[in-house]
Amino acid sequence: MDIKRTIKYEADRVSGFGREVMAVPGCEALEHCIQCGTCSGVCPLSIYMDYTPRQVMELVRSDFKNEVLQSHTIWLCASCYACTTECPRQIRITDIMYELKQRAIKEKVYPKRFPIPVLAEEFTKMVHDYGRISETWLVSKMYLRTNPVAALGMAGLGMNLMKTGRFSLKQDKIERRSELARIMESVDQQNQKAQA
Amino acid sequence: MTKPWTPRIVAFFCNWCTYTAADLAGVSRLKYASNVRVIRLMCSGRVDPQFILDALARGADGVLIGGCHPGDCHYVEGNYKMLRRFELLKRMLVDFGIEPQRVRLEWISAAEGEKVKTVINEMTQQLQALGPLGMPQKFTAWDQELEHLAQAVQARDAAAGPCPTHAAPSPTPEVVHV
Amino acid sequence: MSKPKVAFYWCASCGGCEETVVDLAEDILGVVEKVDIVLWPVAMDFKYKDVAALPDKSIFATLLNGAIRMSEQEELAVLLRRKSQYLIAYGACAQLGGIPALANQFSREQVLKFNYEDCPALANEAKTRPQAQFTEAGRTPHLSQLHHVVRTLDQVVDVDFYIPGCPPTPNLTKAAFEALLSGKLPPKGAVLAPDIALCDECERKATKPTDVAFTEFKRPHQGLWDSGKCFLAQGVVCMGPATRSGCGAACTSGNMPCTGCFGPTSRVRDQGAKMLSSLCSNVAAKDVAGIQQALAGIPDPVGTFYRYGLAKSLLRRRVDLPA
Amino acid sequence: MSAKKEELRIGFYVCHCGHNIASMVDCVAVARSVEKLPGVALARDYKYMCSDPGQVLIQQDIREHKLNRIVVASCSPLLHEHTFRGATEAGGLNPFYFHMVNIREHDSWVHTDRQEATEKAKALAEAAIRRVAHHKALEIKKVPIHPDVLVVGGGIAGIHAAMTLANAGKKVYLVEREPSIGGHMAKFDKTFPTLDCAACILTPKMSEVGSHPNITLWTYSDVTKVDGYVGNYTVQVKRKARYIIEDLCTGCQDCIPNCVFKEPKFTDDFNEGLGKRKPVYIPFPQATPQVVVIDPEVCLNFKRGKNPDGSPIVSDKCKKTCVEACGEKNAIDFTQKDELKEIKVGNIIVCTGFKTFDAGRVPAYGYGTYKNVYTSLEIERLVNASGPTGGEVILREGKNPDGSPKTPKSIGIIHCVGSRDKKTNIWCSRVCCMYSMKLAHLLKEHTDAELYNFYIDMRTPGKGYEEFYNKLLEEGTHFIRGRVGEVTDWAMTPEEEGKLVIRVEDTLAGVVRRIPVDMVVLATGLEPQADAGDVRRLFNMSCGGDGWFLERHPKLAPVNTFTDGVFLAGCCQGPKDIPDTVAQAGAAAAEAMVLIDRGYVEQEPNTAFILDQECSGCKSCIPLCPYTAILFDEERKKAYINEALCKGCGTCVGACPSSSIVQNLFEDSEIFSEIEGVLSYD
Amino acid sequence: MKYAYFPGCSLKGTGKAYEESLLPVMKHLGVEMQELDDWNCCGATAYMAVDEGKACAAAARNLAIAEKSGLQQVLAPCSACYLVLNKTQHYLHEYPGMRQTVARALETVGLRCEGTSAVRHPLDILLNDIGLEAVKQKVTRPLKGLKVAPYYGCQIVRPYATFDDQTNPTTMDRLLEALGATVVKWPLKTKCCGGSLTGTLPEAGLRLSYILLKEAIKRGADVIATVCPLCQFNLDAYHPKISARWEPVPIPTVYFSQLMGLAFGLPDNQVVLHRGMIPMKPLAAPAPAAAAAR
Repeated sequence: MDIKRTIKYEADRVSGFGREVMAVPGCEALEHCIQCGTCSGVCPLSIYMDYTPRQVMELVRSDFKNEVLQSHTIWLCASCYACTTECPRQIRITDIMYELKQRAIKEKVYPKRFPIPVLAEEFTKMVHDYGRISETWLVSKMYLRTNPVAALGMAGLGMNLMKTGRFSLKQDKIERRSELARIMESVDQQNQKAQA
Repeated sequence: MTKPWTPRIVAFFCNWCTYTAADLAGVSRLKYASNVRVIRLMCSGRVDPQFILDALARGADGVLIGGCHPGDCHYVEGNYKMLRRFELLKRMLVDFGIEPQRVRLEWISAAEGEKVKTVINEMTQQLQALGPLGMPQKFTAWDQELEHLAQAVQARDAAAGPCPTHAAPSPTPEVVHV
Repeated sequence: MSKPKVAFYWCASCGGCEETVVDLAEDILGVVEKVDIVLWPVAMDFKYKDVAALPDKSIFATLLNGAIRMSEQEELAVLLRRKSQYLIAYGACAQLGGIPALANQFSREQVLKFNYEDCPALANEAKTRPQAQFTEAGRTPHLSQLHHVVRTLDQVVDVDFYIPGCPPTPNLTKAAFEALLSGKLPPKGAVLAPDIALCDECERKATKPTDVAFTEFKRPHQGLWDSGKCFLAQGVVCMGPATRSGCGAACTSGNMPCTGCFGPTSRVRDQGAKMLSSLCSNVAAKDVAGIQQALAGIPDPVGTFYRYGLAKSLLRRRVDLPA
Repeated sequence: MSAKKEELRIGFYVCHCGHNIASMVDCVAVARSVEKLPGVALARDYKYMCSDPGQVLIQQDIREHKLNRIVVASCSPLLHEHTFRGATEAGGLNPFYFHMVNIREHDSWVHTDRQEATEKAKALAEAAIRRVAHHKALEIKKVPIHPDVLVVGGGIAGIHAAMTLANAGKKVYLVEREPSIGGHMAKFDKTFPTLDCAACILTPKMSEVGSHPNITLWTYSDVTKVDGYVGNYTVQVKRKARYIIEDLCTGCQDCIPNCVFKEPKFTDDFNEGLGKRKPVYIPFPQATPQVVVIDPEVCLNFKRGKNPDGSPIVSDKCKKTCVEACGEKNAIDFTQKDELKEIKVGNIIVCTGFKTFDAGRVPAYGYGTYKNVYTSLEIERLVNASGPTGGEVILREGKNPDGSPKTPKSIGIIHCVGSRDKKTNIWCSRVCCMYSMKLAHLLKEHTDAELYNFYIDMRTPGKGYEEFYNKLLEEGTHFIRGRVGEVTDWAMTPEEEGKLVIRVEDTLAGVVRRIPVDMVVLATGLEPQADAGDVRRLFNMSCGGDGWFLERHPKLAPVNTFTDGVFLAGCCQGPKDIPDTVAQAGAAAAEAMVLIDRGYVEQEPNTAFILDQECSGCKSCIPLCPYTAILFDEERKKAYINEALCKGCGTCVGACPSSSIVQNLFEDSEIFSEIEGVLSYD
Repeated sequence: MKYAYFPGCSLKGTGKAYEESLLPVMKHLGVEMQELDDWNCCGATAYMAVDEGKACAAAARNLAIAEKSGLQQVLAPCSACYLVLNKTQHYLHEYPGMRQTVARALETVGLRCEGTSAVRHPLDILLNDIGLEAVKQKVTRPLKGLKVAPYYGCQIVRPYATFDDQTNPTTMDRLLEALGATVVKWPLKTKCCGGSLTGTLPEAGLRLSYILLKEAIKRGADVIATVCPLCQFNLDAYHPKISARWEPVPIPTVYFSQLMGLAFGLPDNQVVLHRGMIPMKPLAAPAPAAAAAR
């Protein structure tokens, strides 16, 4: 039998992490959490999660940064907002999940070859480069980076899409790409300034 | 070292709702800006527009009036009377060149300690942004044009030498103040 | 034995107050008999230097009318104060600022620009403005200058008594002279008129119901008014309740509402604020929109409530104007 | 000439209030700064001004230092103004030569910068010093108290308050909106934690009320108007037409079986809609008074229309078998009209209770969608032996194979429905944990079903409550800590087919569960009555942000309101259980008796008066007074104030265009000097 | 009536049937839709996971372009676009810091976003601006006998929409009834279809789609009507994979706009039912009276 010590020491906490998250727009109400579990109760994906959404809330509030950022839960959130709608304390749990995803990406602590953050990154990149998303290209890029073998399994889907006229290899673009780029650049600069 | 300027707010709170709400804010240990000085009246209907103008003239940067919510006045309708005065006064103050944000009427019930806090903080911030009204300083500045002349007259009189003395005082009736 | 010396002087005023002295009619003879007039520019030729040459306090009483808005007026006010035992603010302008003080809603520049440049009845293509001084033929006369602020007399010098009105009535003037000459004077600073509001002597008072609730306000030109009925009961702003009596309700007798020239009672610090409070409190509506609609009939609250009293009001002047 | 003004000798005291003030305000600095102000004879700081030594200090100083004005800077005047006025008076001064400065609630407790708080205290103190110079000696007026009391609401709170007063020999009017007194408690089956039968403990009290010589019981009646003030209220009560002459009805109920409607077919509100009644009915067997009611909305004797006066039109189409059955008693009167009664009382106790949360507002729990979802109050009636099913717990939907109604084999009770939720009501309704366990016990007893309680936190703070929880654990009831996400009829597994499925996180186990049950019970929370706003205005009370009536002080005056002579008891002030309700009702009755037995109240002398010489008779003030205290003397053409009617709001003072009205304690000069004072600091 | 039209990337790609059917339907109802000039991707659910500020700025560019166009009502048919644009509006109103960042960023290219435009969903517009009466008048071929399970998905009703209930929406139900269809009551109206998890974590994502398909069939529906291109894609395109993994669940999923086109009697190339992988069963032949009226 493989037994593991599960105790948490104070040193395991990253002091201030909870406050930091709660300071982000949309995440303020977390301090009101009463751990009732409604979020988990309504979450369609909670049955696959390593920590239930409720547990994630408590881990954040208690500064267990590493546990939270490395959890599967944040990546399983499909942004359906059921938890946010039903939370009796009006905590915007979905937005907190977004914030945790951002932090995990920034700190590169998400599981390797895990398709969800890769999709998010590729998505973002495509918006930057072209201003619009072409689903076919996006999905292809994701598979190439995570599991090229699995892409083969998608061939049938592609065929079907082609049959119904929904498959396109054209990369849609906006005209004023430099305009969008400048906007994004400005946000970056402002953020850097704020951090400095 | 001079203190940085912060706004001065004179507040007139009705005894039953807003004053009690401010007490509640205290009991609840809510924290708000210290710029407001509360004067307790029985009802917002007692607030004479003269009080508001007087407060502004004496150096308040803003005046806050707090009363019971419409329909909730302890004295039935005193707050409506204040509301009516306030509506015209606000318009008149604009004609006097005073920003309407400087005078504020708020309905705050006895239970709304939190609202006392938000209103005072918000108003303090707004006034901070507007800057001082500074009526006493303005009065002094306006009256500087008088000093010019007073000085000139003094100088001229000094040059002209003393006035004729009271050689022939004017005959006057004996005065009894009644 | 010589008689008490009396001076009359006018500053920023229309001249109506001077008329009033003449309006004493035959009573003026009685006055003239008892006093020596040492200054009365409207009727007699005295020079300032004659006054300046008088010993201090040698004038028994000076009746000064008009507001103080020019440097010359200020100078004379200071001079007459020195020369007089009693300085009496005579009429609304001297007491309260009067009509001239409505200029306190504008800057000096605005006033000058309008009067010398923009006034439609003006022919001044060169847009010439009066100068403080100019040199011609080797001489440099100094001209009186417009102040930024129009002031009451007591905002410039110490005042002993006030005779209110635009203009003061002959009766009040006569009574004031009698009081002065008899030496039976009220405490310093008193207004020599009854300390009770105009309604007290207005014949229309009886027609005002006890349940007035305003739904709209009208201005005098917006209707034909019942000559026997209280103006307020007809929805016309009448300043009577906030204005001293003593005029014999002259305006309301002439079917015009009171405009407040006698100023407030002694208990009031700001006539306009009090009138506003009284009128608004009695508006019928309870919702903001309804209240605003009713009060829309008072388009110019400053002009309405401070027609005579702006300089004497608590704020004195539009506050964002330059000093 | 006026007499020479007496020299001002002000005594100033600043209270540390332990650390409450002193930790944020430099009290010594405040005293030193006030000391220098003109008229101040002495300025002291002291640890606790409201303590006996603090009060004695004031009294001694008045004598030794010949003080003639007193200012105390401490807590809110609403708390201790009375105390210090008393000390001032005990020192030999008129109590109104005193003024109080609030540097605790308005200063030390709400600020965080000691220097700023101290500056503020100085300014407020200076304002009081300037103000108190203008104070005048005033007299307190004593007003006699009318000894009768009005109790509004005939639930357990109203019943207990009325009985307490009546037993003490006071005359009581008990006004109830429904046809019978009893309130919510009359609907309950058993009461927690002792499980004694609600009816058994309540109905004797109800009939006592009905027959007590000191109680005038008016059911089916509304309070429509309240005038006056403490000790002297005039109250108008509308007695709604019940089409029965109460004095003639013997309660034989012969009319009911003889109604032309053979079967009951109209919604029975007392049974939460689970049963039916006829147009002529008695709400429940033990109803007090034992007088039937006719519902004009459904009785055939009435057309569906209204007379100009609002009363329903009598149609005369029915055979009137009820009248026949009533016979010589002649108690039925279809022409009866609403009747207005006017009574005079000195005190009022408001016990208007609560309403239960509308479970339909939480759609995720399926109330109204799924028939087998019930509210807790429905279950109370369902398990009640005198309820619509005679105490049998049967499901609304679903039949056994033999066609008989089905009994549930598994039941889920969901706590906190409409409580602890920002989207509905944020408060804890306080009784649901306990009554949910009570219902779990009763349902188990009736059905032997598997019981699940879904709770966020178990709240059992009461005598014997935790023990009751323990008993339930012993009974095998499942307690799952988790707020239910949804109730649904969509099945994932064969055993879920045909059941209601509860999806919830078992937060203690850390797993999400789906639990199929036959019956779901929603433990609905307590809410203020729908018309609480109107009732509040009627009695001049305040409501908290949550809508419950506001007590004057949460700790020290829990049954008083901000209006003297109006008291609160029971759930109209906030959710509470029966023991607390009864205790509060007793306290409210005692508070009323304090006033009655003292015989008078003291009135704050803050009334207004008109300066007769100065009044021009402009009449501007007259329409402003809501109490018609301002009258016009036609003879002298001047207004005057009837001091007995004036309540001291000062609205007329603020509006008098010639400042010819003065309000005692709030004179213009006093307020102007206060304004000057608060703006005097740098 | 004229609206700014924000199609979003999906309506130009795999969700083209939505656009192809919605535009003719709206035109048929007299609604003018002007495609937003040079619109960009709203950011969908993915961008928020990477950078909140940039996600807001990108979405705000579209709002700024809409404001510039003078059309204050932005019609966003895709659920994700609708949510993201609305969320951006909320953030800009609620958080001064965010407002400032975005304003400064837009300023660099001469754009301004005052937050004055309203982001609207076609359902909202159909029910509240156009009205069901007007819709009914256009119905020439009532969907009699067609049992439709209305599927709203998660993102249009929560958490920012105000035009319908967040837990139990009914606007599409009422619309479908107006078209003459029979609405199937089911408790999964707003349950998640799996979103992008169908591609990234199929075992979790596809299961959610499977539950929806299975339950719709169980409740007797002929067709599922949806408002979201991603929902439609998951329920339709992943169909073979779902059937292979669990059990065959043969039920077509179409856009509500396709059903509208059908009921309005629009030509096939404006109803585009051929874009779906599972054929819809043919409607009962129109009643003779109705046919005569045509």
